[in-house]
Amino acid sequence: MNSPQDNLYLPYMATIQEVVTETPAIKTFRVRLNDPAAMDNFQFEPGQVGQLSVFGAGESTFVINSPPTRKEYLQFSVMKVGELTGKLHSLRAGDQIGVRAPLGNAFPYRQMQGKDIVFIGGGIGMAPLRTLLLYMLDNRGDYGKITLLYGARSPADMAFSYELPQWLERDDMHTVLTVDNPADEWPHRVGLIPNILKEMNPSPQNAVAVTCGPPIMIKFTIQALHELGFADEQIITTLEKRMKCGVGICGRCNIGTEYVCQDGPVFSYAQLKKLPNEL
Amino acid sequence: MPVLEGKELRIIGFLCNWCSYGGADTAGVGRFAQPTDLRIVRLPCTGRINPLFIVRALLNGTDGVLVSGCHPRDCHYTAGNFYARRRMEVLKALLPVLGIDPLRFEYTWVSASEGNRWQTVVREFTAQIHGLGPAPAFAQEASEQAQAVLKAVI
Amino acid sequence: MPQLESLKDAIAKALPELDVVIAWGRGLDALGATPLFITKPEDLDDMILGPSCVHNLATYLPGLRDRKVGIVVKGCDSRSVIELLQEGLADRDNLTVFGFACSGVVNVPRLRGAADRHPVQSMEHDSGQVRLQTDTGPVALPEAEALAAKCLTCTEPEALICDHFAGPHGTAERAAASGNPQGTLERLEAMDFESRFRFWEQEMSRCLRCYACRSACPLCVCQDHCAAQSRNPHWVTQEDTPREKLMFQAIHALHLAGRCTECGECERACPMDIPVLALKQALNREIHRLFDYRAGTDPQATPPLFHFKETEENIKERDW
Amino acid sequence: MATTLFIQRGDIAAWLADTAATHTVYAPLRDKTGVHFHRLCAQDAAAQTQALELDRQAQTPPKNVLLPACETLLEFSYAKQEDGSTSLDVQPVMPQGAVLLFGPRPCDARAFTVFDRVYDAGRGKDPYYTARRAATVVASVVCTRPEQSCFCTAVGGAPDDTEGSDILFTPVQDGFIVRPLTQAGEAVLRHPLFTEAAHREEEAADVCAAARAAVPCAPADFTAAPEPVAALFDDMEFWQSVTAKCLSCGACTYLCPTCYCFNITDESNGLEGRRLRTWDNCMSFQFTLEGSGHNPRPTKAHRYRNRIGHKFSYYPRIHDGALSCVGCGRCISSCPVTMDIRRIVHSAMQRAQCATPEQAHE
Repeated sequence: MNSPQDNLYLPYMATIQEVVTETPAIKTFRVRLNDPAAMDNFQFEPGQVGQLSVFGAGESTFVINSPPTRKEYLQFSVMKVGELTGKLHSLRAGDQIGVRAPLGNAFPYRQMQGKDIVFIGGGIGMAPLRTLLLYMLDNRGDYGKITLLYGARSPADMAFSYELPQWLERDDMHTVLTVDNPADEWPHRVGLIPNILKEMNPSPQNAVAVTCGPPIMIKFTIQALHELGFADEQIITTLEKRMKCGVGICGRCNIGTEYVCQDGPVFSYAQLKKLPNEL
Repeated sequence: MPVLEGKELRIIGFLCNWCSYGGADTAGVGRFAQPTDLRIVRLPCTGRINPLFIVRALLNGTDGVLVSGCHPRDCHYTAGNFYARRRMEVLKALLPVLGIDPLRFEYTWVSASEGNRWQTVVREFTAQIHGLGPAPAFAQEASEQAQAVLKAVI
Repeated sequence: MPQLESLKDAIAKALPELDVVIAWGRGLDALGATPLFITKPEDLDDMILGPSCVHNLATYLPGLRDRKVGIVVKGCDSRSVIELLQEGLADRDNLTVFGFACSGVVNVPRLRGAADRHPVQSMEHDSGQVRLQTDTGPVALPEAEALAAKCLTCTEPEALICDHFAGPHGTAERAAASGNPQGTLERLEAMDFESRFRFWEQEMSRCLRCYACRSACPLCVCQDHCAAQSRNPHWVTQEDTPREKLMFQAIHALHLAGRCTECGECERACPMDIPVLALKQALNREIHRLFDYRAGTDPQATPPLFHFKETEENIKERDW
Repeated sequence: MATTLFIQRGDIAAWLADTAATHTVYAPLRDKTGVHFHRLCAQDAAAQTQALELDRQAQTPPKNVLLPACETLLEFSYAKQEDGSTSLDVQPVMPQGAVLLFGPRPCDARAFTVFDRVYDAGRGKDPYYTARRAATVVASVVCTRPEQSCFCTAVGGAPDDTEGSDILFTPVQDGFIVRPLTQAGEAVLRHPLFTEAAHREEEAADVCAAARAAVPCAPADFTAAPEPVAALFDDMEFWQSVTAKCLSCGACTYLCPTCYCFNITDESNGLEGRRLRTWDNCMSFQFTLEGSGHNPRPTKAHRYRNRIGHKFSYYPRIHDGALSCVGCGRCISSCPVTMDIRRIVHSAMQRAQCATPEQAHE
């Protein structure tokens, strides 16, 4: 009973390879599982999550935001909000943590093949989008036009800033960055994500929109997408809930009959509308 | 590491930074001999001491708790020790009904200059606690502690 | 029951300007009552008044602070209303208090046991006795056993604060205050410290940590952010040991010091019948000696631990 | 089918004492505050079984035999290494030993099947639960004396229901007629005190029929509750009115044989610590409180809607109609303000009914 395969509460032991400070509140952790065999044949799909354990503080759920196509490490981006995230932010390369992954469902990347993709990320909401975006860029031929709209409060709050220049330069992808309040010589857009999205006016023909971010941003982004003609089935998002077991047993993260840790966290807006109104 | 019988007991002293911590320092500088059972926790004021610190300490197996601060009217924050005096008196009523001997807790006032008064307080309070012996342990934990000692020995 | 009828009239008259009036209704049977929220006149038909009305309805007031609320109170309940007013947790202008002459309420678990948990058709309390009619025959217990402990030493059978009083004052048939009540606190104080400690260790080993004692307490208004469930500061761990559960009882008692009116709801709500009221009674007795103060008797008074005196008359500090 | 046996009422204690040598035995004992399940320790099982109480429902369910109130999942310890790094060792703590749970009512045994569908299902097998479940023999006693808050027959159960049990004891005048239901049950009954009693099966059937008749009739058959309760989700006015008197304390969840939600927390002391699984309670504000401070169930009305929703609608719709309430009535008898779940679910069903015709002709 002491291997993660047959004890779903026992995490893989992992070592932090590298800690990247994305913003004052967000750090990215690149980890490798200690057991080389487990690391090599670790399978997951873009959008799946993992529970990171800092023993003594507890566990919390984060999306695996590196793509399955890049195996050197598993990447988790963590915003500091509470006890566990605070402890995580105090760790350095070489420290041990526990990883219980993969959990939950993934983005419907197979059904999205051949379609135009519109990514709309807000703040730390960029993390779940990153794994899918990089997966698509590594299988670029399978997908149509890719558009990324990434917004944050200020330039200093933008995560993955070291990758933004490449995304901007790529010719097979259209990237727009926006902030609510710009710092001086901020060359990109200024304004709220939903308004910028309407200006960009992406076509809903044969397209899918994937959006993650704070609830208030999601609410107005979905309104904007509807105005642009996107149907409920064409809008995909992920939900955040308090989670403990991560495997649909402990009864905490349900919305009606759906357990967000197992039946989610990825949902289409059509699925969300069928759920009881308890987000 | 279980405390060896009779050698040293665990006594905690919650001391206010401005007076009693200074008094203890004066006693130290003056080389006033004192027993070593008392472990000092420094707080800004006795008004900052939540009676639950003392209950938590006693339930966790501390054998004695001493609270010491500025004399009334000397408080650096003017009223901290006045509030503390009422809280500590009320706490003295809770310990006996919980089954903790009230002699295991004492509060007093020692100013920064009273090195020898601090020496007397520590000596007498430590003797008082040694008179009572180790605090009663919860049965379940006692057996776990016993097992821990066994595990350490084997 | 003339009191019930005059109480119903008073409530019916006041109901139009109130959002709700909280009283008691019949529960599972004649022994078990249940709180009743009256919003329309026909709800009054379900209202009852008598020895089964054990609940302290003041526990609902903080949550309804900005609603126009009427509440029926026994003498002990009214002290909770006063304490809530003293601490600003209830708003006097939004409150309409209905009082009545209370002649004591019963110890429901004990009577359930006496009736061998059979349904109780009727219950009477008079001439020093409580009589139950169950489907397997009558059961009778003397007051000293049948009534709640607090009623045997009750000094305020009538509401200390009320806008409408049902029936004449001073008519409550007072329970014969028995000599030295053998409550938990008295039994504890007859033991030495070690056996008291073992008593609480044994009782706490039965505790389920459901926190019903906290939820039933009218003065526990920070239930959603209780210190006992905080991880920082980490007062209590999740371990299921007597130590942690006793620590919560200490948190509860100390947070009620100088505020608790001994309404006994914490003990009554406990599904495991653990006598947690004894800790608060011990503090109240000492606070009365130290500060000559009883909680919930004067709406203008400040609870003792909310202020201090430069020279305290009854505090003897130790001299070394 | 295994043969029906019989045991004298007076021999139960001896059988339990002998079994205590090989199994951890739990049995309902009467103490000063009522009837609760206690562990019999081998040496003084004889003394303990004096207080055996088989004719009355235990006030607390035997839930902690399979789902302990607090259980250590993992033990961890940090250690400083010479090179300055910190190593971390994590070990699971698996349950050990065979268990005989003697004396639950069929409703408490049926509650274990509610756990099985969640803890031992395709989604994820819980190794701690499945280890205990496999090692536990459940010997239920037919319930001949229901409480006034009982309603097992309204949720698909019965006082002589065999679901979740390995053995069924039927009380008769001089003892118990014993029906082994599984191999595990049979194994425990290989004891000289049990005698052949195939000829007394008729007698047992009569006792069971009388027991079924004695159950108080509930206001409705709740197996029809899932749709109406789901339809009432947005009717906040209803949920606020039925929870007006609720204290949101959650005592009902701690005494409920079918509530299985749990919390996982790490408690450490210096470099060592344990990852604990403890009972949790959906009536508490902290249950769904998120790191951001948002809480999807901020009030007791929202939380009670989930408690009723889960037991009478969500769970049945996930597990093809099986309600996750066994009608033991403990949430009614232990509630400080006597919230009656029968009345609440019944009024929800009625309210949904009279709502649907209007929708029908809109």
